[in-house]
Amino acid sequence: MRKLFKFHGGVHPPTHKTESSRTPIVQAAMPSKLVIPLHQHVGNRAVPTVQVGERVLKGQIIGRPEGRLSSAVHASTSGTVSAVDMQVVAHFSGLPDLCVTIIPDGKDEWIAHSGMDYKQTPHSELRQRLREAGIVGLGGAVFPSDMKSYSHKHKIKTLVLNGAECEPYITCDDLLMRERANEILRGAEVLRELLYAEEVLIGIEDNKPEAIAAMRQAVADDGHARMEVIAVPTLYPGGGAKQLIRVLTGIEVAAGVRSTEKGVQCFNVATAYCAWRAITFGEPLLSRIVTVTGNVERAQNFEVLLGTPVDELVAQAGSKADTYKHIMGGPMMGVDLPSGAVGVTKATNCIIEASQAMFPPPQAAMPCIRCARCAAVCPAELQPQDMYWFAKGKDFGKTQEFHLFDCIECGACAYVCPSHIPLVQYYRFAKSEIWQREQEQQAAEVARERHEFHMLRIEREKQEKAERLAQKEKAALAAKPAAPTPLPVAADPNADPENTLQMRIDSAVAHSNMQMRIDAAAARAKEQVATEQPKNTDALTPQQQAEIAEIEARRAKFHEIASHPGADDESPKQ
Amino acid sequence: MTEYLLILVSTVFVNNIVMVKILGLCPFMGVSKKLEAAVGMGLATTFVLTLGSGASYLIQHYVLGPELAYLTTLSFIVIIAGIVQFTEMAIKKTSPDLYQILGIYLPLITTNCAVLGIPLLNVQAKHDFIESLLFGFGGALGFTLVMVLFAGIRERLEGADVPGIFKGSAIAMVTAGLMSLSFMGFSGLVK
Amino acid sequence: MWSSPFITTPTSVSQIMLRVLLALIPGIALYVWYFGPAILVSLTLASITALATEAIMLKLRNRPLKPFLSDNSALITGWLLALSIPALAPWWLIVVGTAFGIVIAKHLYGGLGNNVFNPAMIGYAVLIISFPAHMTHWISPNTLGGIGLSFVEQLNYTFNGVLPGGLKLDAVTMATPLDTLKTQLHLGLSVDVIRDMPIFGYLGGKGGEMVAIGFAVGGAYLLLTRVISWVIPATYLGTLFAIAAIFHLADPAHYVAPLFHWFSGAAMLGAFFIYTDPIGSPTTHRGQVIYAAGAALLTYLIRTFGGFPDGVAFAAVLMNICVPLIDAYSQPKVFGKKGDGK
Amino acid sequence: MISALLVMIGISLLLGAVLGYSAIKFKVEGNPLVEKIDAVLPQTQCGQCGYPGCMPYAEAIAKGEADINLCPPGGEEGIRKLAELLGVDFKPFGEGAGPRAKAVAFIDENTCIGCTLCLQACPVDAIVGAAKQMHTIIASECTGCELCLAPCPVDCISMQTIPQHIGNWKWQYPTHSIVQVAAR
Repeated sequence: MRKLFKFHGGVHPPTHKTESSRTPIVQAAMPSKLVIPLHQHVGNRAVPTVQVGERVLKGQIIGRPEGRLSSAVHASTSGTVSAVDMQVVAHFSGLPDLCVTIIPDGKDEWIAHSGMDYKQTPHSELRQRLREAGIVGLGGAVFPSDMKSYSHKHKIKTLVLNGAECEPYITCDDLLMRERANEILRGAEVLRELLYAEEVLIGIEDNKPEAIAAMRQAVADDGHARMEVIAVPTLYPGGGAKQLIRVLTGIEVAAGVRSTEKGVQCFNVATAYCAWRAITFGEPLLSRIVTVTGNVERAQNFEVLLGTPVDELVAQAGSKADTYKHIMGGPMMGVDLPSGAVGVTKATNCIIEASQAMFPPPQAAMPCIRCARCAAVCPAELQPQDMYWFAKGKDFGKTQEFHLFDCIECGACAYVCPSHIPLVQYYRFAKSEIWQREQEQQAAEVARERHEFHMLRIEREKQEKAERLAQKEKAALAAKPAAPTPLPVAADPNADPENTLQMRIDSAVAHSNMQMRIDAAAARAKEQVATEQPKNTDALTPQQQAEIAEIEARRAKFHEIASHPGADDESPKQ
Repeated sequence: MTEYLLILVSTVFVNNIVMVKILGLCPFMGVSKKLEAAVGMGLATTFVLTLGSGASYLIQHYVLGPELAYLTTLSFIVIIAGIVQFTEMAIKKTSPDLYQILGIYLPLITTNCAVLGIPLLNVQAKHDFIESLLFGFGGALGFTLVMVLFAGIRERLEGADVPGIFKGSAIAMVTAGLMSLSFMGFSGLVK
Repeated sequence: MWSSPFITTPTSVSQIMLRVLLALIPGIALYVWYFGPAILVSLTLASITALATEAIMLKLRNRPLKPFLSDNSALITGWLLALSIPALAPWWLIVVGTAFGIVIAKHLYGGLGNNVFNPAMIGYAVLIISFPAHMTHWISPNTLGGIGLSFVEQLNYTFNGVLPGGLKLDAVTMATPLDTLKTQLHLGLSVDVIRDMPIFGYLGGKGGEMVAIGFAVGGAYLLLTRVISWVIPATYLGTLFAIAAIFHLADPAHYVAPLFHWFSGAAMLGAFFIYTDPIGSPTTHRGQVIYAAGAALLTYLIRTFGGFPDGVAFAAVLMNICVPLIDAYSQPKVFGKKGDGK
Repeated sequence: MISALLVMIGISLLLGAVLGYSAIKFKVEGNPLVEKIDAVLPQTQCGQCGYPGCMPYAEAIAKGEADINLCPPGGEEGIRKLAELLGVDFKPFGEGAGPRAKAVAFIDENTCIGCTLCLQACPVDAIVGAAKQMHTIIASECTGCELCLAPCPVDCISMQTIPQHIGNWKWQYPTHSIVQVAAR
């Protein structure tokens, strides 16, 4: 039996998993519309490639990846694009983001797609397929998998498959492992191939015996070599990548250090499954397993098309009337959704319907009594009470001294706090303030360089002008030696005073009429603003007419965007 | 040997310069806003005081002698001012950051009543050279210890929910009072 | 917007503080059994003063009364102070001590959680320095055959200072065993001679040792319900025992056996209730060990060489001063940065 | 009496020698403070502090002529950093001098006459254009210093505050934290 390690702290919240893990996975009904956000992954937002009114097929790319760290977004079913605009998305802030809205036509007509044999295809092509298929980490981090499955500098010894699923209420990985164990393991073989990993360890918490049995059965049936399913103790946040790596291999990956540097890489079981489907059958990531549980009649797991509005999904599970909040993700790290119209994204592993009884609104916090229970449960071995003390006093330098950025925001500290202080919110507040300060600092750095160059450029221009003046003078002198020497230019310091006085009068006169000319130009411009009729618009072909109208419309739109806040900074090509 | 140890324990704990003898309060209040400033000031004062009490013993014993006793305070102050000036230059050279943080309080060591008080106490208690050195060093060590502890408390009090009018130096004064109250627990420890 | 996590453990500050109050009950019961009900009078007085001053201060700082009054922290301050001063003290003694502790040591710093010093111990220090005489009139345990005062007589003395039948105060009260030990030692008697005096029981002072056992039982309850961590009591009692043993082995005639230090004075009360006050103690395990060891050393020094009979209060307040520094320099290594090459 | 004078003179001579020697040995050049202050300032060169740029303001602070709360773009955080650097107390902004929301300049292309006056005024060369050609402002480079507003003869430049979108949204300070409001 492999020797398991322990990580510091951890809590045992009531798991509430049995409600939704009794019934098998059900196919969710086709929704009335699909709201698919273009920014469902870590990295740059996908650039929309479809127009409003265009018909798209199932699996067709609607957002191509942009830049190295990005991922593609696809139409989850065939239908017509009804809008490409700003819609509310599943984000803490409730602010809108660019989404593609598709009205399904019910045909569910696939686009032509073909798979490949991962053994014969070069790895770069495999990674390109993963990127084109939009495969990202489905554990919740949504990090593009093509970037994660690449490690040239460091030798990867162990590939960890994360089936721990330590968050309460969530059972989507559990059901996936019970029903599709073989394909998960084949996906793991693909990832092992990409990373040249020697062994594959699959960590599953011991409160999921059926899943452990199913996976062990699949390992035996398909005869996978050097692959082992290990039951890890049930302890939140044991499912965190770093915590699971510590439990299985004893390696502690510090914050800011990539696990590949320690020869380990961790993938979620659902990611392995989707990687297999994408490589072997050419199916991009269009749907995922979502647990719908909490204040519903029939808590269960659905296979849901990405973009399905949450309202329609929970309706199929019989959401009760007294639900006052939807929580996306688990109760420990989830997101309190701003509204039910939000579409299911790649990161949605669970929707919890919250009623007042199950999830009472937060109590008013009492002051911290430094009882250090939070320090006892912190998996990153930090001192939450000190970080809180300085984050409360907005002393961000000190919070960083207590390793604020090592905090994985798992919520264990706020869970055990007897004063019910929203510790995680203090740390998120401190982190976003520090990020903003760092951005401002970089902007100041750039501004200083541009300013210094600006001053340099002005000096250089002054010098060049002076040199040009000097050359012109020398040339003028050389060209007409016989002619009486013209009045020495004022530059000659010992010219007789009479002469310099005259010089000064001339330049003053010249200066004043130059000022007059500027004022005249300004007056003309003001008057031009007032009159401003477009000229020669009489004999115009209809085509020119349309072109002018189109320019005017674009100018008006441009003006309208500029004039009121909330204008997005990337207007799509109409 | 135990007698020297007793002097040290007595000057650091039992009759601590700041807490029991209530000397050297202005740098104690002024420099204890930040921990590294307090440590810097403490070390500077220890250096000045040890040197000062040693030098003042020599002056008092060999140069002044009984008939010129009236010059004691004058010569001590000149010596101490000289040493402080030397320390200021040394700190400015070695660590400009500390020099910047201490700011005005570095030259103010001269006016620190503990720095003049201890040599005078030495003379009064008729300590020999070793004893006055130890007394100076112990006194400064006590000063540094208490100031560093006080700086630790004040840094924590920055984030405390102190009522408005008490914020800043008011709560510092109250804390210093309570610290001095607790140092009375040591009374009687050393005869 | 509501940040995760959305669930919390069903504990609260007032529940923790309530458990501490419950843990004090066994000690108080034995106290009443051995020394008569006078302690109940000062306990109620202390509680009323604590809650009244807390309410006034909360009003002054316009904080809501209900949550802070029901968090029982003021009650703990009152009870700890009442248990560490003589039960047969005039009523204003306990009122002044509690009020000083709550107003100056707690609310001036910002109320619950912000104070640096332990309010009860600051109150005790003020009392013992300002009214040393009153602080030495401890009731003699009724097992000593002294004249037992009934509850009404004790009430009569506390409020208007009149003793029944013109008795002199000394007939009814005595010095604490620790105090007696110290004075006798000064007179040159050896320890075993002193220990035979009637005032001393098997482990510590007669009666007092039983109260100490009561507090130990209360402490065990706190450990079981995880209200306090075992680090501080274990280190404190361990270090006290070790130091006392060293001195005792070196010179048994002048330094009393370690167990005596455990069960006399406020050592047990200190180990489980005073030093484990979360607000004034360090939060890291390493820091707690340093804190408790320092407190034990100071307790022993003050008890043996110092001017005050019992050093528990001063050791607490002195170590409270060092806590911010101990915290700053006892930070454990963070996950992954332990440098153990793994 | 004479011996007293001799003693005092002797002591001062001795100290004078020691200090003279150490003054030479511990020579320190320049004042590194100015660069440190300039590093804290936000480099908008906007002149709202009354000095023609950040470096002159930094020098003025180093010399002690200028107060530390004259820099609105630096915000409260900037003053706190300056106070910490100089070891003085934090001083809030005078009323009305506080920082405004971050804004970027925007040229209305209908009315710009291409007179290049704003080009010369911009301290960070964030305006693209040439004589008689259309001018426009690079939003990412503009520091919002409003120096280009004054010289423009036709007033076609306006300040547009940067809207809040998902990219620059920040977590707020937890409001329902310590129990301040009357118990609900």
